Amino acid sequence: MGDMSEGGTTKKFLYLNRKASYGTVYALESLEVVLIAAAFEQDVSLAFIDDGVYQIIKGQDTKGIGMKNFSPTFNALGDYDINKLYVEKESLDERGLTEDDLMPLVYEDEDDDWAEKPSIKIVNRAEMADLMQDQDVILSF
Amino acid sequence: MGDMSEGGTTKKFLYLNRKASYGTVYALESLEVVLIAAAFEQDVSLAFIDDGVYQIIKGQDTKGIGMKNFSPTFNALGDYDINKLYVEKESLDERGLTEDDLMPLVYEDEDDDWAEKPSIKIVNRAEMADLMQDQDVILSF
Amino acid sequence: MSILHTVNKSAYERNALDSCLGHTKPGDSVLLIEDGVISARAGSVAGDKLAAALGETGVSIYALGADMAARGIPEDKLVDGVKVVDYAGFVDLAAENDAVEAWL
Amino acid sequence: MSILHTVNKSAYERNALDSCLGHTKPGDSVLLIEDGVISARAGSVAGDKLAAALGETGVSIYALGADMAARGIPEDKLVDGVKVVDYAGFVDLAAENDAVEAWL
Amino acid sequence: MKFGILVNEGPYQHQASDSAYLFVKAALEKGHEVTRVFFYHDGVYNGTSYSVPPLDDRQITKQWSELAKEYDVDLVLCVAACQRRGMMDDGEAERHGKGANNVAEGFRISGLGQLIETGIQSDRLVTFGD
Amino acid sequence: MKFGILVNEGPYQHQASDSAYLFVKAALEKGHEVTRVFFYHDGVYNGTSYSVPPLDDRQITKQWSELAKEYDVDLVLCVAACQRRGMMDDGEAERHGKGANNVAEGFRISGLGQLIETGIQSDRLVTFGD
Repeated sequence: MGDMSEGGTTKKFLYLNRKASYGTVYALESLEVVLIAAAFEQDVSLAFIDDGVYQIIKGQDTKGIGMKNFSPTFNALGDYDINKLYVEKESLDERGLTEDDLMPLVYEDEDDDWAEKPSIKIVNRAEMADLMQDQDVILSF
Repeated sequence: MGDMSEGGTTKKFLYLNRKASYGTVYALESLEVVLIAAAFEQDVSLAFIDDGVYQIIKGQDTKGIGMKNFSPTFNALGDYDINKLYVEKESLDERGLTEDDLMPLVYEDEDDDWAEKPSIKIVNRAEMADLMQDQDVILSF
Repeated sequence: MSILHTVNKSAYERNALDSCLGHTKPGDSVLLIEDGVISARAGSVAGDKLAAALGETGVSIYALGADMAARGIPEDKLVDGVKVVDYAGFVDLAAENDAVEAWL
Repeated sequence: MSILHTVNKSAYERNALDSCLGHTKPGDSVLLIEDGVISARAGSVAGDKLAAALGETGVSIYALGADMAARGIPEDKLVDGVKVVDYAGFVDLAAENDAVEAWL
Repeated sequence: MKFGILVNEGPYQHQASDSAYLFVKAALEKGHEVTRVFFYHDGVYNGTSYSVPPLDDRQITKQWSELAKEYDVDLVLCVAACQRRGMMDDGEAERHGKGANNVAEGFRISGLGQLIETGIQSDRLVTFGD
Repeated sequence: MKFGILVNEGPYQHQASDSAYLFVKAALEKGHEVTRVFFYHDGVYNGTSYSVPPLDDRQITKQWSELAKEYDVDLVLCVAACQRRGMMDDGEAERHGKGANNVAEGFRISGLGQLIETGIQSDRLVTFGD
């Protein structure tokens, strides 16, 4: 049920993202919770499966639909020590997407002389299922 | 764009029902519009495809979910001269349903000595597509 | 560790059940609620899929009785092996598993 | 008579596009809007389905450019034969066809 | 050409009301007439005067109000949906003993008959939902 | 056992809030603790005091208020969602120069941190949505 750290409980939180941005508000709100959660020093992972992989696709341009393009905010996650973004390979494949179509999200690893490292890990469906088993709290949007 | 009758315009209205009752409000609201529409003396048809076929399934019992069972209201449609309820055979088949699983909805035919006749017509997908072509206004819920 | 997966939409309307079943582990439980129960009717496309999952994946599958009744699905029309629970049973499943994952 | 069919959800998430394509007639138009545009990306499962529909059903298929751009889908990644329209083009399509049918 | 519009979802949660707004705007700018926008189900929330979105977000209710004013578009909220969902004008507030009116400028509450009428009087009815 | 609940949809349009209510009621009746129900996105509409549903329909907001009172359940509406969707208490109304409070008894408006806190402090978090 989580370890104690710095006087509080640390739990493993998984944010499950299955929907594309803009068509519904869930993608934006999921990101808002993740950013707020950073202040609580929990162990945070983000999962992108099904149409959720579209949330972090390159080259989003929302001028024509009158909404704010919030995809640049994903770049800020690394600064909040949120650097475990798991993207499912099967979901990319079905949609004709590859890792190159995704935003190059990175973080600086403080344990490795602040080297810049990728935040996105491509995993297969079985690995994604294993990841889910390893969580204390799963938030679905 | 419709004929003139009794001083007003008569148009062909199709109510497209693709969702089951209770999970969302659309089935109930579609029925509300149909009942209101009766007062406008339009040419009304109802289409039940996909999970919409569940709206008129027999034996609905909503006590356990705290909602009102509105399925008996479908029995009243005949009294409002709404007797063209088209149900798609392929949608029934996929779901393991047959006509016997549906409510026996009827109307009294004033042109045939008020004989009681079935309101439900089972049609195949191609016939349903033809029906759609024949409409002035298609209301989706 | 085991997870209770909840699915509230029909497999005919959405991909939630398919996606859920692709991410379970043996010992997990799947609970169909709301329109999700439509998938559990025997002799149907989704029902056949559920029957196969019961045989292959090592998961237990449940359906919420109150939602079945509302949708006119009697217990004897359920896919073999799917178990019916009430809301108290839903609570028990949530307590017995280590986490609850909603496939919205 | 011809119908403009609108589909606003991805074929990966919902059955709306499949159901829509099963109910078109030659001469009809299908317009993908909102998350519906995701289905129009070339080299994808849904894209292959759309390409087949273009060849077999005699329908025209359109995608709303503003929604494609928001979802990072450039025009050169569209399934061959899918035409891009803006909102004014959407209005024209609604006017040119005899009725508009939303696959919600 | 006369367009009637049906909006089935509230603002912000789904793109439906954004799409409807941009469609209506494009139709009006092309010289078409928009006889009425009928807000049904959660769609009635589009008409709340209590909404205060972040300044960098779209102001959906205000956009509708302004468009209605500029082009004289009739924005109708379904009365039955309003009652379930907590939207009321002065008349409804008085009837139900509530103290307030949360219907924004340019919107009015009326019955489902207005939706049928829109279908009859428009050349095309275009529906936006989830 | 301690349950936390997340409700993502408003009342009446989707079954989510009905299901959540019946789950919470069953959990409480079995002697479990429900630390908090967090209403997010359209879920905040569950807390409107302006709702006047037909008498033969379920009174969703009232059911929540009564359950909260009987079992001392904390019902929290997300503040950012409230701002976009026209839900305000006295504090918010004053801040935005609006004249009213449409938050029903037993509900309070607070931030997203309360959702994270619920996840941390509960043994299980159960989500209801569309």
